Amino acid sequence: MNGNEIAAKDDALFRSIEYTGKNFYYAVGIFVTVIAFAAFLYLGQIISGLGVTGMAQPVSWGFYIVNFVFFIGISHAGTLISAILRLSKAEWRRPITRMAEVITAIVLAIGGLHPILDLGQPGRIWHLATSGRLQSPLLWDVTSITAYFAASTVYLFLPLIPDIAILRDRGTKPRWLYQFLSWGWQGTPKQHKVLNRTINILMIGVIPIAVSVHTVISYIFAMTVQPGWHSTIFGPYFVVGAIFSGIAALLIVMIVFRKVYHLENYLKEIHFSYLSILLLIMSLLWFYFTFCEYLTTHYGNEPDEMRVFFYKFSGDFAPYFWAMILCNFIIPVAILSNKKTRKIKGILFASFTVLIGMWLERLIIVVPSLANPRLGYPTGIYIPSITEWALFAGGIAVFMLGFLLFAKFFPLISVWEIQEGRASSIKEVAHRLRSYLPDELEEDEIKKALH
Amino acid sequence: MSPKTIKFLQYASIAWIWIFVLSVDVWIISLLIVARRLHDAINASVGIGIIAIPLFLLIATALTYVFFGLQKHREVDETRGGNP
Amino acid sequence: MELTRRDFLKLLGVTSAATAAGALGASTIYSVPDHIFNRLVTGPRIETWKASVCTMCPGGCGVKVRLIDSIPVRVVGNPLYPVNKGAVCPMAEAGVEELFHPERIKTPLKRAGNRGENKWEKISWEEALKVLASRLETLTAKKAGGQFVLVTRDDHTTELDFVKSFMELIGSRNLIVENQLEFGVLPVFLSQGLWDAPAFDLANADYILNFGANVLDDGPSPIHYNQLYAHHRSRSPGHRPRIVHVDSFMSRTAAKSSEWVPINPGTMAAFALGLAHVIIRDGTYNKQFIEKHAFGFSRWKDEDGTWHDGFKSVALGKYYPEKVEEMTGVSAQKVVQLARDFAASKTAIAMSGGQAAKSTNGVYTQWAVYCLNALKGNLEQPGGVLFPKMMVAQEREGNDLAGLAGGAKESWFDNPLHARALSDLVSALKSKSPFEVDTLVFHRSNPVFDSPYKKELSTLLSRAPFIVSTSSFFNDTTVYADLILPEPVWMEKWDLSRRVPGLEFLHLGVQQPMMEPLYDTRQFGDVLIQVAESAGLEATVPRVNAYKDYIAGYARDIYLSGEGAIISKSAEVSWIEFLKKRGWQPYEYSTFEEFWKLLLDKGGWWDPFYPDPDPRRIFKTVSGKFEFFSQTLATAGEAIEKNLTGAGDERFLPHFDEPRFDLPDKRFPYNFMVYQIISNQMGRGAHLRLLQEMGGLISREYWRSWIEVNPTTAAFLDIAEGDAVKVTSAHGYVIAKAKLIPAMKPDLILMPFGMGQVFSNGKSGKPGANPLEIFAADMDHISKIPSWISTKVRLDKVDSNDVS
Amino acid sequence: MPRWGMVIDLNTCTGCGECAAACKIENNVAIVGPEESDMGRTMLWMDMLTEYEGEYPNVKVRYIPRPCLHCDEPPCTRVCPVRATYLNDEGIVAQIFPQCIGCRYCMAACPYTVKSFNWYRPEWPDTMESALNPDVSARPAGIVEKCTFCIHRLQIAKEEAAVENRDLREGDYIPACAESCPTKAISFGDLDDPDTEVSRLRRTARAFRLLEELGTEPKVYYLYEVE
Repeated sequence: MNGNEIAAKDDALFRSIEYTGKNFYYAVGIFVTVIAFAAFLYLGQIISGLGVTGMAQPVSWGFYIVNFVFFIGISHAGTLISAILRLSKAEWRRPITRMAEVITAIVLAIGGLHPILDLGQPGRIWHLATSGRLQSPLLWDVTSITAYFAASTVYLFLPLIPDIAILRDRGTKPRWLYQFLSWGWQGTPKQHKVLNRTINILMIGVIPIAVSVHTVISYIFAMTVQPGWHSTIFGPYFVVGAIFSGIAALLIVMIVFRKVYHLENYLKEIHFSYLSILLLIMSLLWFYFTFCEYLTTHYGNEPDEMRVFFYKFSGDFAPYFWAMILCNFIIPVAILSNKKTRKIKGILFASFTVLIGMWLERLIIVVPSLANPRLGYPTGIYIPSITEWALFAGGIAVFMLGFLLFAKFFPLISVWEIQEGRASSIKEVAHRLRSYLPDELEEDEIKKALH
Repeated sequence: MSPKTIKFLQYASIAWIWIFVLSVDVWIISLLIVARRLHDAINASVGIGIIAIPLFLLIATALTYVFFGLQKHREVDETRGGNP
Repeated sequence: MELTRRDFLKLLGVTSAATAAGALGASTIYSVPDHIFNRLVTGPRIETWKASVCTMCPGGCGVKVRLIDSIPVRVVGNPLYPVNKGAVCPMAEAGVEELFHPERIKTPLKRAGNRGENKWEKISWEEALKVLASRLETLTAKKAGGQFVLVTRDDHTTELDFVKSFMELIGSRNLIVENQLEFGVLPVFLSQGLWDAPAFDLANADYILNFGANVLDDGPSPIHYNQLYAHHRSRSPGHRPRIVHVDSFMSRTAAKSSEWVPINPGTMAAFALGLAHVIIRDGTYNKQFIEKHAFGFSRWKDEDGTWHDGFKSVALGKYYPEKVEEMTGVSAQKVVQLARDFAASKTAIAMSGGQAAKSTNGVYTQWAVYCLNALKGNLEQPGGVLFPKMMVAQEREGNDLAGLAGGAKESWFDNPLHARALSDLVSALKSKSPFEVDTLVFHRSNPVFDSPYKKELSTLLSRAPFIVSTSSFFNDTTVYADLILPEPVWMEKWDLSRRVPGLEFLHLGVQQPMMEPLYDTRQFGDVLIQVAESAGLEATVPRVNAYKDYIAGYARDIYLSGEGAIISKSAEVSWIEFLKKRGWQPYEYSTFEEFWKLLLDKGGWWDPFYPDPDPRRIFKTVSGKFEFFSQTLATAGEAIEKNLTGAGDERFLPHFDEPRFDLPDKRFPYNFMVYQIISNQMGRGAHLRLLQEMGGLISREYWRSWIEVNPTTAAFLDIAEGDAVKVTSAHGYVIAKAKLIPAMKPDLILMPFGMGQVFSNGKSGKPGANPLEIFAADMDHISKIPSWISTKVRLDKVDSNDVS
Repeated sequence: MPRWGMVIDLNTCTGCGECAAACKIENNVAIVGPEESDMGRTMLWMDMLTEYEGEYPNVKVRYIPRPCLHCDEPPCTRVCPVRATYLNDEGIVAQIFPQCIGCRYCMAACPYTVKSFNWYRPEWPDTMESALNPDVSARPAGIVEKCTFCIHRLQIAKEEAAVENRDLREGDYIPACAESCPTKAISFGDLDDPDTEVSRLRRTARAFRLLEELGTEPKVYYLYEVE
């Protein structure tokens, strides 16, 4: 089979690669400007010190750590979801997995670099290499994020190989890139077997890594004895929150690029509906964890814990706290549990509120505990500076730019998996269904029903 | 770019991945030594080492396996799949 | 959470970049002349130590300074020095910072613009002195030396003696020593005819009643008192003296006392007399002392046969406990209890200070408190009131070592009732009475900042003929000066610290320069000598060419007297006594030169021996006794008498006069008081960054003023911790952050003093607010000590943008 | 090996703040300006905790000087990723300034909030750096610092003892705060030697430690105030 023939049907998926519109350059221009501005302010921070931020004593961690946790959380969108969907053989995964994996790889790189922004002496980062200490949760993070980054990049790359080969075969430029990256893929059955086998292994391997990443990030906080942080449910709580925000980010990206690249044929309402139900479930789960976390604190009534508790519930952070509850629970549940509102627009709105809510949640975890130290010190204040805002915007811009560039070079929807779906999924599903059911049904009957 | 160069680059990238993975592992091992020297909580360090070291090796192995698997199972005719 | 506009801007990051390197924050800390810098860089880094005395506050602490290549790097306490026994307070720690302060005035300056414009022109010392000398010459030529007016503070150094001599020489009695009547001088004068501050033997007392003297934070010598209080508290309860602190707010001193008795402002006299009432009624006073040494306790008949009231009848008359409760807000039960505790203790002391002195009824209040000591009969008793000897040199008549004094037999400066006060300067500038002002010199004095007359003074000074300031830094008063003759800072000066009031032993500390003056500055003593010379006053044969020679002469007197000893490691009194009895000294010295060298090396001399009790020494009254009924006051003359409160004989007896408050008005319902902080006493540390920070150590309001409010009052006014509040009096307002402090009377608003002052030539801002801005300028008309408690205020919540 | 510790007698401490001032000067701790102070960036290795108990008129004020508590189980050293802070053999939680990367994890982990961070480069002009206490290095921007029990004084004391060929004696090594305390409220010495003043004092019934329930085992003891 010729690559061109194979892909002819899915031309829409290659449009973004083979055609570059003005808007692309505008978008790149905007993102680069934002990034340059952030880089400029970061340079200022390096030169004059972390004083340019709003951090102080006792609130010695601010936006950088908040965003670190937030971005890493979003990165769970991807590989984890795609792995779970693949593992559960959910057929509707086919147009989704690629985007999810891309989000992971890009956001993880951004998130992983955030602690460096936070360093007072970034030039001494090599001390981690020469004399790092594995007993520090920060090193656990470094290790697990590196592992997750490596694994998810590989996990993005491997299913990309057949698509790269298609691009190579279509003669898309730059040819050398696709030749180089396609690794000699020719789509032979044996090659398929090799690739699928490896993907399956990685798929299983990447799930525990992903879980571990956000668990150890929560450990940064949970391993201290500080009120509001020292909690055993922090690990799963963070993981749930991460998946939650990850799905929301995935949904937003899907909706945006569906619109931009006219992928309505591939990303149908049903995909959004399924994913948004997953989001709804995560919302409920998130609320359950939040409830557990705060109820135990409140019932325990330990004075230092209560100071943090009331700081969130009725103190300075109450607006953020209740906004978080609104954004993470009330709005998504209200929108997503109703079939009428569970449409693209509603889902987009809910996803945005979830992203905001989850960011607030990270803020609410990091700052109030620091702001209310033990021993009756006065409550700390934290007002982020322009540098911190700019670097936050810069982080988002890097993500957007990264995604845009990826879309410029690679298909955002796994072409070969779509084709594979077309070719074999009905048969496969029919086969699977037959094995679920108590009665011996004819495969043809099922096929008919499926159509 | 000639197929030869590309081939070379592909091998080089595989080599680079191994260098990366091995250096991460060497790093972790060196940190284990540091931990021992500093009397740090050795169990935490060993725990991380036990998981992380094979993990990175696994990732590199998977990539290598795919690469060589694809090379091996190519159809003989180079022109058919490649350059139209 | 409430976001103010400023917060919002900050949120947007608009202001943060600008504030990051704000005006004061990023200013240079040290300014080091090149030659010093070169020495620092190339020097062999040899460490030496030099002894000196810190005069940041009048406390007179002996210090040792660590020098690297003869450049000071650190100040620590002199362990041999008896006043502070090796410790210093944060103010001394900031000495190096002051020395190298970039905003020091480096040369004499002449006013260039209009007054208040703060424009200056450098001039040479010769020119500057010529200006001053020619004015002086004109004045002395027309016998109007009195128009040369000098305002200063007593830092308990011999410089004041020298200045007095100078003033006598030029024939001016208009020397205003701002703090000379503090530390309980007047009651002693009224009852004993002695101008001396009482020294309380707190170390040996069993029961201490402290009326408002915040001795741990405020003068006369905070470190000494911190050590005394701590010494008591180091003993187990039951074996330590009971210290009862009476004040309207819980100062640090009150916090470290056994008990704090909150009292209505300005009513301490009533409280003291209430105690006297109970003690007299119980008959538990020292009858022996009263019989033998007291005058005017009971009714008495004068030479004309007229009967006069005594203390007893006054106290018994209207100061019964229930009445006292009404006046003071202290329960009658407490009055009785404290009176009985006081009377029952083996040794007990009643001392006063703070608001007891600085109120409109200050003299009678201090006096009423002081009389409790007489009821106890503890004068010259261990654990009682002591009157250490005078310095030998002070005792010598005319003090002709100064030469300048010209042997004036009768000093103008020996009657505290006739001492000039700042209020006299105000009225002199206003109405040329009681004296005219031609040349006005401010030395160690900054009344535009630290007196309640600051507003009046600032208008009056802009009209005064000629003003000289000797400040080492720009301040609120230099703004009005015509001439600034900058003094070196204490680390570059020669001086002798002597006899800090309140201490029970004699001591002398040498302040010696740590290094040659960094800048073109001259000591005031030297300036006076040079001015006198060029004004042609050498007719009186000044025997000293420099102030240093004067203090050497002073020390020589001490040496010649053979008394006391150079401070030494084994400074135990008993050890020195042991040596003395055998005619030895802890150190060998056979000539004055050796003595002087040793004195410089060790840093001080002291004489711990208290003379044998002698009523003739301490009762210099007409009756030769302790006068409850002050005949000194009764014969003081019309000018004094017209200021006395009370009716008939009551005027000459301690009594309670209702305190005057500014505008007893519903609009201003709260009393307003200020207090001192040890690291910024009288605001004399405000120009130093270390002390700006230390000032907030307890309140956590660094570089800021704050306003203390009782939580009950705050709740009533809906004020929360950290809110910006505005204190308004009839005279203005100040704004600062509120701090809710339960340790104060609910109807009181409290502010720390010392902030909100100018200390640079307009280049940097002035952190904090000066509570004196809103003070009612009232005073006790007898002592002319300004009242610091007469202001009534209201409190409002305001927008936080205005906080200074 | 001695185990250095401190006992602060709250009875005799009058809250004068000299310990804090002496500490700042001794250790060249930067003094930030008013704007920075307003942001909460004041650097105090020795801080003062002030507590008001009760309501008017029955109020008690407590002044509690707070150095680094030099825990035997320090939560800060455990989390440091680069061993810029560690518990040394003599029980001092030391800071290695050139090692610190400025992640501030130790600040977040310290339950006593004793650590300060150099948000900007301390403003000591180059010219005056040599006139600062030459025994303590000035810190650059971006690193964490805190009370070191004046460890430089230990070095000096040891050197002096070595020159004189003898062991360290009690009183040879005293931090600046203890040395300068006007009321001698701060005692310092070897907690493992039963004969030292600190050992004697910490065995008294009045001794307590801050947040003892956290199991951090601080080596700074306090003596309750008694009336």
